[in-house]
Amino acid sequence: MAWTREQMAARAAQEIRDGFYVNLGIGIPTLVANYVPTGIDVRLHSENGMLGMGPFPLEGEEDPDLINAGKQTISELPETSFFSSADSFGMVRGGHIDLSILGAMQVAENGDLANWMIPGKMVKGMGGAMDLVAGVRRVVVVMEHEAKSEPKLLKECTLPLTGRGVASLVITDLAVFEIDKNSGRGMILRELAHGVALEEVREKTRASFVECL
Amino acid sequence: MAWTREQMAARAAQEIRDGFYVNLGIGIPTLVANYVPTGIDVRLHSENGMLGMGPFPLEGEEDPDLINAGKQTISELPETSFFSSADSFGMVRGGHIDLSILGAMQVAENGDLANWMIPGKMVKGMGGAMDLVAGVRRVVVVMEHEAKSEPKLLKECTLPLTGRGVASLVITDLAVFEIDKNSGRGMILRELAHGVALEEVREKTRASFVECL
Amino acid sequence: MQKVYSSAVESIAGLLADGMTIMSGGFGLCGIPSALIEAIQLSGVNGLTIISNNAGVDGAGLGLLLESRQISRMVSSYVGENKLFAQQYLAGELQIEFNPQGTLAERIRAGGAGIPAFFTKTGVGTSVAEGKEVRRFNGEEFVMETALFADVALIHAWKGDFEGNLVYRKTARNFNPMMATAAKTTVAEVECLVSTGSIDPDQIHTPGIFVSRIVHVPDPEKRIEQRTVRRLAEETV
Amino acid sequence: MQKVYSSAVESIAGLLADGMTIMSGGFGLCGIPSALIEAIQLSGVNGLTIISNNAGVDGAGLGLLLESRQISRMVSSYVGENKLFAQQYLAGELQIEFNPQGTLAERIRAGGAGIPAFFTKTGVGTSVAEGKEVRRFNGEEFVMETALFADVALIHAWKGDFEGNLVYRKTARNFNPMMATAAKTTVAEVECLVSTGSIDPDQIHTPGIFVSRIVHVPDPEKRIEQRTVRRLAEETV
Repeated sequence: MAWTREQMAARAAQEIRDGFYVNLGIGIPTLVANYVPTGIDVRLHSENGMLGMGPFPLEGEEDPDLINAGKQTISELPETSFFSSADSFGMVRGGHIDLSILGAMQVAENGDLANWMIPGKMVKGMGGAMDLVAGVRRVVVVMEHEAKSEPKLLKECTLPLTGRGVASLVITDLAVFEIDKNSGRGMILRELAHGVALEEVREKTRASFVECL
Repeated sequence: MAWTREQMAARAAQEIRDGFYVNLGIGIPTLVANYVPTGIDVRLHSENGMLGMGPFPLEGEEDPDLINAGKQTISELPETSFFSSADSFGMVRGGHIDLSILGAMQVAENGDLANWMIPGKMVKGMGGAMDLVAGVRRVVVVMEHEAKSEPKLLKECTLPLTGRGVASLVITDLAVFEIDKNSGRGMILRELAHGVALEEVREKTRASFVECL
Repeated sequence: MQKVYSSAVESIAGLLADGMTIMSGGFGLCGIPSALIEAIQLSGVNGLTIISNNAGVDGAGLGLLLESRQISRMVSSYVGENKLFAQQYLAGELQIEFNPQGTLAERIRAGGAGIPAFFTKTGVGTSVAEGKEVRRFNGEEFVMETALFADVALIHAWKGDFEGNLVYRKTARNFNPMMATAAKTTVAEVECLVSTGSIDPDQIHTPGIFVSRIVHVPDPEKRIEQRTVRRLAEETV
Repeated sequence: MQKVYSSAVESIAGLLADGMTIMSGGFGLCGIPSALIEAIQLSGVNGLTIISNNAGVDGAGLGLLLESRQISRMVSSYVGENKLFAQQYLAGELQIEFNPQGTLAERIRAGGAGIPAFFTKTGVGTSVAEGKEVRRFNGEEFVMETALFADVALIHAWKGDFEGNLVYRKTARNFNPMMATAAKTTVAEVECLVSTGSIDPDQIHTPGIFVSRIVHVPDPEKRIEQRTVRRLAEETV
């Protein structure tokens, strides 16, 4: 009875506050835009040089000069602004983006995050992921709890890091963990997905965590 | 029979090549714009954020939003572009400006230049002078040969420096000196002002120089 | 996301504290946030560190805050136009840190862009480099300069929309765009307040993300420091 | 000051040499200098180091130069879309230096702005920081990154005038403005070539000082990598 991808996205959308500037990663994070609560005004940042990203265009209105960081055609909104990649990552690095929601391969109990390479496999590059996790004020990870029955919530990441001590919240299909990065006390289990037993989470989690449901 | 200010400016204008981007300092350097030879296309840079600076405006056309680095009202030209101070000094520091023509209090035989403060007097600040002398590809100094009978061409500057080893050419009312900054051999006397005797230049110059007229 | 305030005084309300650091845009009297500076004067906040290329003139711009003795420290590149400045400085009431103009601009840009320090050739071998790290890259020497960041930035723009997107006019742009990025709270006065969507998104100089508060100041008084004109027949300066 | 060339091939004539470093603008296939890349392919120059955020796709963009085996090294942030890239990399014919995208953008900007090195928090504690200086500022760790500079930069702009002033369109801006500043010679292809004076001087993204050569490429083919659309009733993605 784990959460679906849509339920995970909906849970992540609850992290968005009114007036937030938010960067959404590829995959489940992209779905988050569909679950922003009514009355919450949010501005989406696309790191290739756009603020105020709109939805996909209507058929026939695709513009090759208007894409998001996933290289998908998108649309603009009245509040949209465009700028260079240097200015875009100035925003990111300078801490002007409130929230980044992204996927990960592994997260460690100290907030270390790995999502860009698997040794031995062809490396495609980190794109903007390292800048986002290092620069954005709050990093929320949305990912499956396990990958092919391998735990992804670990004491220490085994994959090369994208960022050190960067994740603040992890939302999986089974549970929600907070990470107090300064305490060194591991993760804090905050929520269980509907119908998921604590026992299952304990079994599938290598990271140490305290329960504070 | 020394050169007048106008003649010094005219001599400095000969340093401008076709297609040059040039920054002119305050005082005699400002006059240089009047002596650019016909057929020479030059673009004037104003470090407060403008390229393609035009002449003073016609009476009644002054615009408080359109000034040069000397805070004088100026005009724009068809080729004009405006940009921020950060971008403007990026151009300067990045070596994109071909030539800077500016005044100085002292120049040493190794190219050291002093023009921003006199110890004991109220200091107004260096403005953009340190950036210009350090960043522009070629720095030409236009100044009186002496100040109140005190030599200004010295073995070493006694005033606090604006830049170290930055001047390439010095045009005074008496003579023109080249500085081979890498040789360490002092200045090279290249020209005498019309009617000026070599003896007078020798007398009024503390910097060592070779004569190569 | 309500960013528009009805007056300059309201637009800075709740942001001020004695001893804080404020960035103030402009070059000379061109592109300065006059209405916001007046509001700061009215607030009576003092002991301010002001980061601004210049210090205004007697009776205008930051000159107002010198008159009311609200400034205790300036970070600037040139302060030549102000008698009051000289008096207060010589009396020891005012500290000044001079920065080369390009270094000042870059330090502010760095503050906004999350760059804590960078190297520049400007000032190497001068008093500006004293006490700072000097390092060689490709055989040339460079001095390390650090970022500047303020509690509040005061910005003057020509046009702004309700989203906080800003457009500057001619050389009134100067330090405003970088300062808008380098403060906890950025307040912008705009000559024209337009509806969101009416500025071409390719032509926005400062995206709204950097601007927390906006106030509409139509027809601000703009002074000219050096009025220079040419006669009709003259071609050049 | 004659900057306009009559074809892409002519616009790069005399600039090329085997083993040189070329910057190429664009993000994915958006805002890439397609005509100039084709001209590079025709020239046959090889052993190139290419600085570009991506490496094109098979048959388009920098993919063309991979097909003709003209590239020996790439400095990029992401090269995922290209089978040929993987083949040549695994065969040892192609070297790759990965940079975080923001670090890549900033290194190029630094190259153009005379900043030989700067500090960033991006990559601290990761393989990106290996062998680089790490230093604390205000209790936080930052890694030192150095500037990038090229022999030639290839730029795609929407509009340009005879002076070399450029304007970009929407997200086709991306890496183009910084690259235009960070090369010995910058060549720009523009979709619209307009007379000098017809672009508002407040709205020029790249001033002409950075552009040595311009070529007019009307109606360039623009590919879309991920065509995503919504149905009329849908509100969001």
